[in-house]
Amino acid sequence: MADRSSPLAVYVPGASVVHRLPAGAKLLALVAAGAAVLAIASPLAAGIAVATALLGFALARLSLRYAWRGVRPTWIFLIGIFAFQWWSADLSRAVGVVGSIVALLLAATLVSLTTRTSDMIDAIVWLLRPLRRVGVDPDRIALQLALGVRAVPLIAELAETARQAQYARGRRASPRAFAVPLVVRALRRADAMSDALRARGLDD
Amino acid sequence: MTDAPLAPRNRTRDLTQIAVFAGIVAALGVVPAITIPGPGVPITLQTLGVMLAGAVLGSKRGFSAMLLFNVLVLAGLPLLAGGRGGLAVLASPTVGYFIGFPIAAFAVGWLVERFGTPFRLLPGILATVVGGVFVLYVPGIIGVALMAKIGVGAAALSALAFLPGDLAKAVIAALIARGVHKAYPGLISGRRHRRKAAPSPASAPAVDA
Amino acid sequence: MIELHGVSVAFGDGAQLRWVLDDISVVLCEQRIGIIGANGSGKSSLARLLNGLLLPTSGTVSVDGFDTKRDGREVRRRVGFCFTDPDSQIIMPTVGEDVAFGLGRRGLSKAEIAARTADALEQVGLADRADHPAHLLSGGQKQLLALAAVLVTEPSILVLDEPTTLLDLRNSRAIAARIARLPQQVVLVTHDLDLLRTFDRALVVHDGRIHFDGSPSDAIAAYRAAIDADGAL
Amino acid sequence: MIELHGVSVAFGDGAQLRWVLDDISVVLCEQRIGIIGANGSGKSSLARLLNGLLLPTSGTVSVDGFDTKRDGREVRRRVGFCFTDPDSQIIMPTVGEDVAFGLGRRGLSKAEIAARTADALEQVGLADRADHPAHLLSGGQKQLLALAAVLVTEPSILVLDEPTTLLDLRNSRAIAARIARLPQQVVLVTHDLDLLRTFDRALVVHDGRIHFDGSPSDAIAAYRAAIDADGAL
Ligand SMILES: Nc1ncnc2c1ncn2[C@@H]1O[C@H](COP(=O)(O)OP(=O)(O)OP(=O)(O)O)[C@@H](O)[C@H]1O
Ligand SMILES: Nc1ncnc2c1ncn2[C@@H]1O[C@H](COP(=O)(O)OP(=O)(O)OP(=O)(O)O)[C@@H](O)[C@H]1O
Ligand SMILES: O=C(O)CCCC[C@@H]1SC[C@@H]2NC(=O)N[C@@H]21
Ligand SMILES: [Mg+2]
Ligand SMILES: [Mg+2]
Repeated sequence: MADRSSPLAVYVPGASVVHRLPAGAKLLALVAAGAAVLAIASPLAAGIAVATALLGFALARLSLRYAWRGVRPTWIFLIGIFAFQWWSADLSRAVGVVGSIVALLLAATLVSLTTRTSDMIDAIVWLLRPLRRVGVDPDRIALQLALGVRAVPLIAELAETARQAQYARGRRASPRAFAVPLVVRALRRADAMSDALRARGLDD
Repeated sequence: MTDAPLAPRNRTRDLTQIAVFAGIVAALGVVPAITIPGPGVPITLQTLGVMLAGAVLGSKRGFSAMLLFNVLVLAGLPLLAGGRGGLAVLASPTVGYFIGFPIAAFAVGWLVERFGTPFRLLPGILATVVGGVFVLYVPGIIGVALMAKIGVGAAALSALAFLPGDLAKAVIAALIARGVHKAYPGLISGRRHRRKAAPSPASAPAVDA
Repeated sequence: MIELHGVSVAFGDGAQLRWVLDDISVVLCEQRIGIIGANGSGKSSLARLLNGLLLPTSGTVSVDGFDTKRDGREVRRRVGFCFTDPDSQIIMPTVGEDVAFGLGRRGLSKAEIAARTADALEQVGLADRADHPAHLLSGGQKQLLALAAVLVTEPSILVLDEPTTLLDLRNSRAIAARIARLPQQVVLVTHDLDLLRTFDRALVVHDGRIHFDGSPSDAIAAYRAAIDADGAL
Repeated sequence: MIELHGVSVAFGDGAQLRWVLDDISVVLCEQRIGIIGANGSGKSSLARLLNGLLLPTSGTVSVDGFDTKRDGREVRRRVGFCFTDPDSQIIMPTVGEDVAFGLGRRGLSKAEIAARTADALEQVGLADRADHPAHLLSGGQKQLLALAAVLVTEPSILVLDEPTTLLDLRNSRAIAARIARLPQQVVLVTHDLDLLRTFDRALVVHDGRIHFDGSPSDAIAAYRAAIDADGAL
């Protein structure tokens, strides 16, 4: 079975200011932060950025454990970037660059933790509305995004059960015996999901 | 096609197939990535998923699957190798490869469609190599050059480290795609091989017996 | 009211063509209709015909006068469908969002969507789980969620394809009780013959044909007889 | 013989840690053992412990003296496992290839593999489907295929996790009859209480503990009582 504590169980219910901010505003702030981070290189600026992000966690009444969980998967990368920057530039720049990436990771994590996926998707759709004129259907995109979010744990679960089934039959995975049935099963799953969608009247 | 009585073109199923392949590429990100010394671009199994998306779903849906994957990553889901996600990706040295994912899937799918149905191994490998390796490396190398502030030549040199692995992935992707098309015919709408006298035993149109 | 006229369904083509349903004509208007039959007899295919998920190879299927081939959208608005496997029916991450999802694109206000969602969750006993991650529910709860997600769209007919197979005694009782109280017309495919006791009518599907059509107790008897006649596996 | 000593299983970590099985000690040596209990009570987790699919967080599980943690391979050679969802067990594209898959890498001749495969398919009534694409079988047929795929490897113990949920009357009877005739020790998880009638022993799992252990009829009574005590959902 898939690891059910995966970071995909993102939303943490709450009623804080951060939770109540409109999803669109949070997304735009994140985009702005992403652009700002590109410009940051000094340790001081990076420190301020990290502190600001952590303040957001405090406002959202989320413990630092959540913040750490947002950064943890990336630490090996951060070390790589740190070493590379130190080697190619200097220590101060390494601190600045890595610090700014950490700040951005924290901000992105904060937005994910305080925003329902459906609100996030609504916001993306709202942002995409101007594209309606060039033939983009925002509702279809919303559905596509929701399905993508759903597919991630679904495939992880399929892969895990497939692994277990092989294990139970006492054989190790070979690409043909593992990947092919897994992809076929994923496609069957797609069929079942599209049937379910159509049954719920969500087709075109 | 086994689903003759279904509506001939099923737009809802396009959506779910695209989603499922975004999920497959995400699942491949769980396999630990090896970061080689250099500008911080990991060796990852996700390129295998990129090639598969194109080779199994074809150009348009393959492209959409990878675009969806990228949007989910940018929206903050930690789906890249090593559990990375969020807009920070755009500031990392891998950004060129990242942006190249949809383009590469499209290229693989486009070639597979040109080569027609049923899917054959050798043209399939050609498609995954050209689309999934060479087409992917162009934006990838440019990205490394820009982000790590090194010359294109040096960046291209750094990509050489990926070549053996990516060629192996291309062959595996084509093998998997062949198996999938055999078990689940009708995914690629490319033209059928015209010569019906083709001696190939694989030319039977329906499910293998 | 659902009408099938000379409906046949084939899968595959060429040498691999297989007829799965064969010249079925039947009018379904009772409130509670059961469909039973052996594995592979064609029950699910028959059920999927009823809301246009599957289109007949020949013949016509219509719901309240709307043909599933021509007016698919009208048909699906009237006919709600629940599948055996609840996992592929879950789309959104949390329970509440998943139920609300079916109400999108209907021009309803946020408040109305919230109210209807809460109501549907209440009906299946999941009211306190609205913010729970949907894929972490137990199998039984997932099946109840799938039912809520269909009920919220207020279909006038419900088609349920083995909705209790994964459930324990208590959960399958809960679903059975819930089905008994539904105001809608219900077409239920099941292997759990006990579920049909209180039904108005039952069809036995055998080898792609309607082998028996009548009261549930007679249908169950006919089904058992057919199996015994075929001999053990 | 299967022995569990002080076995506990937890999922998740940190704040999300959940104990799913709690300090279970039991020796399973009867020929026919049933496991029943509510959805989410821990039955499948218990079953998965028995062939090392799941390793205990604390405590030990051993099969014929082999520890599932240290001698996983020996354990799996002895214990065959059937999952509820037959789809996840189908590995190869056609029915025959899928059954034959379990016989690979054993140094058997092609002829012998073919013979054993044909025999296993015969036993579950799928002999005429050997060349059929496995994923296009009906749900019930898939479950039969899964059973054949396990039987063909000739394990000395069979653990079956709800192997009849998708089956019709005849097929579940056939599987029940087939199970009754098996020379192997069988541990069967099920919601179908009728299946246990002829069993030697039944365990009721409740909330991660063994709530009852004794004869099937007593176990069924204890299970019903526990559900009624908990009240409706
Ligand atoms: N897409 C498909 N392509 C080819 N054959 C199919 C397809 N779907 C179903 N079939 C075949 O049609 C027959 C009837 O299938 P159906 O699912 O309707 O049976 P069922 O009565 O629901 O069985 P069960 O009780 O096992 O669910 C089966 O033999 C099945 O293999
Ligand atoms: N990989 C996992 N991660 C987290 N929780 C899990 C995992 N696997 C099972 N659980 C939880 O453990 C509990 C017991 O699950 P299990 O599958 O053993 O129940 P079960 O008795 O087989 O239920 P059912 O009758 O529905 O099959 C459930 O609450 C389930 O949600
Ligand atoms: O994770 C990312 O941000 C993108 C990773 C890109 C890695 C590239 S893709 C082509 C080449 N082959 C590999 O195995 N890694 C690199
Ligand atoms: Mg069925
Ligand atoms: Mg279980």
